[in-house]
Amino acid sequence: MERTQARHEALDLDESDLLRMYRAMLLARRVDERSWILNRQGKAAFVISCQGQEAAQVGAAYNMRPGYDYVYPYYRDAAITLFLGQSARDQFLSLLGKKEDPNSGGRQMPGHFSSRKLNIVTASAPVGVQYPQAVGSALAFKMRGEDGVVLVSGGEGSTSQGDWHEAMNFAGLHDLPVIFLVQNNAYAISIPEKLEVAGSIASRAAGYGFPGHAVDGNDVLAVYETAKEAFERARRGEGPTLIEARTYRLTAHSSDDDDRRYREREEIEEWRQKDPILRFEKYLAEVEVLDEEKREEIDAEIKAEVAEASDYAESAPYADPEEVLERVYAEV
Amino acid sequence: MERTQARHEALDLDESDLLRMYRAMLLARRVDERSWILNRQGKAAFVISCQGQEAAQVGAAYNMRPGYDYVYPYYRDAAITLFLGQSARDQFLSLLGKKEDPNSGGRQMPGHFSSRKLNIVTASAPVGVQYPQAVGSALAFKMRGEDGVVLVSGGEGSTSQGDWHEAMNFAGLHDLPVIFLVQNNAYAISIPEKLEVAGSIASRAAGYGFPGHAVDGNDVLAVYETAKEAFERARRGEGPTLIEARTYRLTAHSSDDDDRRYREREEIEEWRQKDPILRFEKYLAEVEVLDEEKREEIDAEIKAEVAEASDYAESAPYADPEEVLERVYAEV
Amino acid sequence: MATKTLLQAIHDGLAEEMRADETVMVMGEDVGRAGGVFRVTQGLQEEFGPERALDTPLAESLIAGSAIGLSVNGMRPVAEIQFADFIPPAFDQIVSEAARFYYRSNGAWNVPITIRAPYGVVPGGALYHSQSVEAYFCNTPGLKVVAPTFPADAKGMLKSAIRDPNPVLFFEHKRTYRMIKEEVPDDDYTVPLGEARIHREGTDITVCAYGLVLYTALQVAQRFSEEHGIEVEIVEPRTLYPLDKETILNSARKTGKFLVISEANLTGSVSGEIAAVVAHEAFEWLDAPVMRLGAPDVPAAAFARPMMDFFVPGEERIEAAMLELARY
Amino acid sequence: MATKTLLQAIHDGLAEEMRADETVMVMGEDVGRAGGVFRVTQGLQEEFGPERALDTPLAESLIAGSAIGLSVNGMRPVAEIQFADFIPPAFDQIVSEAARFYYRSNGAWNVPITIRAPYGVVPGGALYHSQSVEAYFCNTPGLKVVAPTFPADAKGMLKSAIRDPNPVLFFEHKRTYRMIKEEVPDDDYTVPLGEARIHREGTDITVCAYGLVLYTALQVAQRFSEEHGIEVEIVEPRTLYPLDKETILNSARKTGKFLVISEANLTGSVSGEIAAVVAHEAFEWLDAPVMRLGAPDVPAAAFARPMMDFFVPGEERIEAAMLELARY
Ligand SMILES: Cc1ncc(C[n+]2csc(CCOP(=O)(O)OP(=O)(O)O)c2C)c(N)n1
Ligand SMILES: Cc1ncc(C[n+]2csc(CCOP(=O)(O)OP(=O)(O)O)c2C)c(N)n1
Ligand SMILES: [Mg+2]
Ligand SMILES: [Mg+2]
Repeated sequence: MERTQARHEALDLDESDLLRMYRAMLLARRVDERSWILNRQGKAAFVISCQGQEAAQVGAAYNMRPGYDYVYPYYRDAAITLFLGQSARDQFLSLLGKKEDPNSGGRQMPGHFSSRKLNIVTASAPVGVQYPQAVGSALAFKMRGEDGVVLVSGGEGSTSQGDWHEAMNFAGLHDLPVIFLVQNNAYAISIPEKLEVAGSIASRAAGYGFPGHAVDGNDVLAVYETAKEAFERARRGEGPTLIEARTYRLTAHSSDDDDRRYREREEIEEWRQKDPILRFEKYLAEVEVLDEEKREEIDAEIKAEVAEASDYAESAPYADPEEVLERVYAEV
Repeated sequence: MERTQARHEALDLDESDLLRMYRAMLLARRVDERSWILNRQGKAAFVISCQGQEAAQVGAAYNMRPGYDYVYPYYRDAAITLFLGQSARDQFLSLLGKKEDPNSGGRQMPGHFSSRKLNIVTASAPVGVQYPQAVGSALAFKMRGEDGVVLVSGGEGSTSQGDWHEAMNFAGLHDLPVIFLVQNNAYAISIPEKLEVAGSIASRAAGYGFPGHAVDGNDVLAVYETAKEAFERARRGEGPTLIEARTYRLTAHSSDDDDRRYREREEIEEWRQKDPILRFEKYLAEVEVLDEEKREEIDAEIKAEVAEASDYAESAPYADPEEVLERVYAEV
Repeated sequence: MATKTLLQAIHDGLAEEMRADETVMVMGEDVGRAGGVFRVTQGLQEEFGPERALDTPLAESLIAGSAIGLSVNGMRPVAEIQFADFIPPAFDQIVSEAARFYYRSNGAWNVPITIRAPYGVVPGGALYHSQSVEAYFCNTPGLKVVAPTFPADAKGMLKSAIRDPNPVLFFEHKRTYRMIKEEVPDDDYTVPLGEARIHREGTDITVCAYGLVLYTALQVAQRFSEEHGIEVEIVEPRTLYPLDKETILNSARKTGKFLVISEANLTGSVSGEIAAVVAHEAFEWLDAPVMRLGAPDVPAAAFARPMMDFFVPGEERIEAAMLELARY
Repeated sequence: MATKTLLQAIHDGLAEEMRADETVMVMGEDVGRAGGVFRVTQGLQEEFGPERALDTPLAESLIAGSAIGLSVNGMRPVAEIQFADFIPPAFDQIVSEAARFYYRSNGAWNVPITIRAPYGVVPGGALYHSQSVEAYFCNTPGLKVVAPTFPADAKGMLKSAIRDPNPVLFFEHKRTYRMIKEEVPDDDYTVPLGEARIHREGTDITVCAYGLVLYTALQVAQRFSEEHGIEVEIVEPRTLYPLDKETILNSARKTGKFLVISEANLTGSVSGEIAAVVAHEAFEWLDAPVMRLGAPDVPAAAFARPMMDFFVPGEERIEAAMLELARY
């Protein structure tokens, strides 16, 4: 009897792809966990987590050509930026606001990613502003006849902003090569989905004349599959796609938030069972890509990398305070 | 054999209803035509027309209880405000910016309607701002347990603004008693629908979880029927409705616009054949509510009213220039 | 009377107005169930229900715009913008709409809303949780812009704002929420909008300031009296637009030396207007140039603490400016 | 050289830059097929096609935001806001985003966009087609705000703006589009941003102004010389943010009497900042208080012509202010 084709094989992914995905997800998780420790130790003023959303992020980003396609990430997208080529060191340098922070030289909060080399466009805090910018970058690709794609990401809360709609409309009008990745993690700080999203996000794409997909955001292969189709469609010049990755925020909104004020512990526990990393590990074990030994080996490697990176960042210097005055205007 | 029920009978409209509708439409048209004459005579600095959209406006407004329900009109909604109780005089006083202008005392451009008594909320020029305001007023009705309904109106161009989306979402979230009347007249100044609206407007309502209807905006009974359902739904506390009334702007955007730059004369001619007033007259003749004699009688009455109103406004005084300084703040 | 923080005083002002008038409501992101990210609205949803303490979607234009619509249909909403840095999406609804309903309708429609916004640099806040955005709104007739610093004023002025028939922007310096405490009267009192306050009489120089820098300036002034015998008069505008010119000018004319401090980027800040008014209308009394102190002209405070501290006009810089003026 | 209106000069500047650099494009409402509501972009779509002369939906935040995104992916967009009055929906994208990309990314990402906006009172324009909104943007480091008055300057500064690596807001007084004409060089020249211009040397008073009121002030100044023997020095900032303080201060120090005029509502306008700078840095040279003239503090110009005329600082008011200062 023929062996049934595994899900990843149907997607043209081989073992090394799976392990790259897994490593990116786990690295993001471990960096995040370490960040909370630094926060509890009083060393990191602020943490904002990707925990629970690693599958949605890696599944989508895996389709990108780093440094060619553009990405407009939001503050939880550490797994995207790590996958594209930022390092654990970069994350901690940013977390601690050190001079070498590649995102901003210590100017911005952690999670406000930027890399000119990787085409990670500088992100900010105002929720939703990235969408009109992203469609602009997509239009530039189209005007030049290039097959570049723009991935723009946000939480479900960000879809409440007018900017989201204006960008969706523009993308639909000009069949722009842009993918809207909405990571629906069920809350915008304390506001539950039912108080922020009327109808459903995925279903809105139809009103703009392009496809919208709701996908299990905790299943990295499912997200990869949907995103793959979207990237291919965009590269073929057929236009935008909206992906609503349904997932869950496993931590409080940030280190400044106390989520006991607005959600039940049981709900979190339920979702912990659906942790995208555990789930992917299970799949990897099933398809015999990962056994416990190998898993531990990878984890140990990553933990060492994280520890080194964290130490490095801790002992790295701050920028000179007077640097505040520099780089307000680009030189003519 | 039984006589087939006429369309208006099926809608519970009697002859006097039909004539009220007709009068409102015709009055709006005649006021508008006279406005252009005043403009050509150099007496009116600015005209913005409702021509072509009278059916959409009267069909919707006919469901309102003036002074109880709220309306947020846009600048072409003269037929709505005339139907609700503004007079031809009011329109010309506003057109000429006279002191007695009930909308603004000569402060605003014509078409920026306002009446506290009629619950016509003061309108402005920035396109789209009315939508969030309208849903706020609808929420107030809901909070007090009243069955008031808010009608908010705009062109299809206004749906490109973020404010439209934010309001649609909020209306859907709280099942607010609000009706979004989008008068799709095919252009936003020079921009044709295909460069402003991706997908379709009516179909977007589904994404917010409430009904959206595309209706022939030149058929007053069709609009009335759709709006009736929407008003009843709102009064029953079941929530919002989006109505896209598909129609056509028969004049240039305004007296400042030269539409030969961007649309063909033939297109306008085609739509002149579908003039909502001619069409309604035909229906009224068919159902024997209006013969030519009666039509002429009504038109003569209206023309006399318009002439009187226009003369009155012409000889009415301007506000004292120093009034500019008054009523910046309401008194504590 | 009890000692209260700025945060408590604002909370109490809201709660009392909601109890007294059932048309008063609060609305904004996370203000309901969670009680606000700073906990200003804590307990209000329990007491007044989910509509009168309304959790809104993440949409500032909607928040301001729907508050307008609520207000013209009988309600008195107090909308919260979670951080002043996030007020720009609501800019159109505030400056083009709320501020103009009354004027453009020739007095028919007024907009009794209050919009609260926490502003100012706070550790860890960085570029987008630190700004002093008040100048954006101080060129807009029809709007009132207030920024009280002390708890008792804040509570009294919040009540005035809520009862005012006009739109009022109410700025609260978030770093002082728990830092500044004072006795706050228990009874139902109001503090009028539009009136500056003299915190300290003095004869040598006038310092005009609000928010955290006012708090700092008051401490410096105390020391100046003891250490240098310099008597500093301190004026707090409290309302930034329209200004209480008279109180400000009286002080300027009395001391002849005027310094205005704010935490905003200096150029284009509200202190430009204040300085211009003083320079014009107290010219004959001035013994020194009107001086200004503010943050440097860079986008906003940085995240890393040393850079943040460099950005904020702190005790040293305030002291230096005051000395320079006194010795002019 | 040929005589050109302000409108033609701006049109030519755009067309020339688009010819010279294929990354330059124009975008906005009605700028393509129709050539702009004022016809500034007429003919550009015929010459450069529907993408490089792009008709956008009615969405100002999208216009500014997508211009940002175009600019970081290789383009140099010139976005038009149809009337300056409609810039508020784009406020967030301009002040929070465009102005800060460079700073917040520590110099990695810059935003070379130009945003053109016709401003100023025009007959029939009323509350929402008349505003002078420049002060909203002059507290925002990272942004450049320019408002040239004369055709040759406008063309040269527009080219500088397009070539500038930073976001530039470019204000054009719409009532002067066809009113102000002058010789405009044909060759490819630029006029630098950030430099004020002395239009007229004088010894008695300085008048600082831009836009229509500058045009009026120049005429009054000419008459003053003939009728009263008063020599007025006239300075045009041209760039409103950051200011060319040096040129302004040199003039203030030379004449000792300074008047700044703008068409905006006086309180909170850019003239506050200019007056504050002069009052501070030219204090020792001043023989009179720094004076300001602007529109009254009411929302904006009214529709009815008599009210509109009352609102605008016209010849009479300008003349009176100049005389008052000269005779001080
Ligand atoms: C314009 C704006 N308003 C408010 C905030 C404060 N804020 C930061 S994150 C957030 C919730 C975002 O929710 P969502 O988009 O679902 O993303 P999530 O944090 O859940 O991943 C809010 C309200 C902000 N950053 N920007
Ligand atoms: C925010 C804003 N941007 C631009 C304008 C200029 N403008 C006035 S009407 C209009 C077109 C509106 O089109 P639509 O909404 O379809 O209404 P229509 O005039 O076709 O009835 C434009 C661009 C404006 N008034 N407000
Ligand atoms: Mg979320
Ligand atoms: Mg239209």
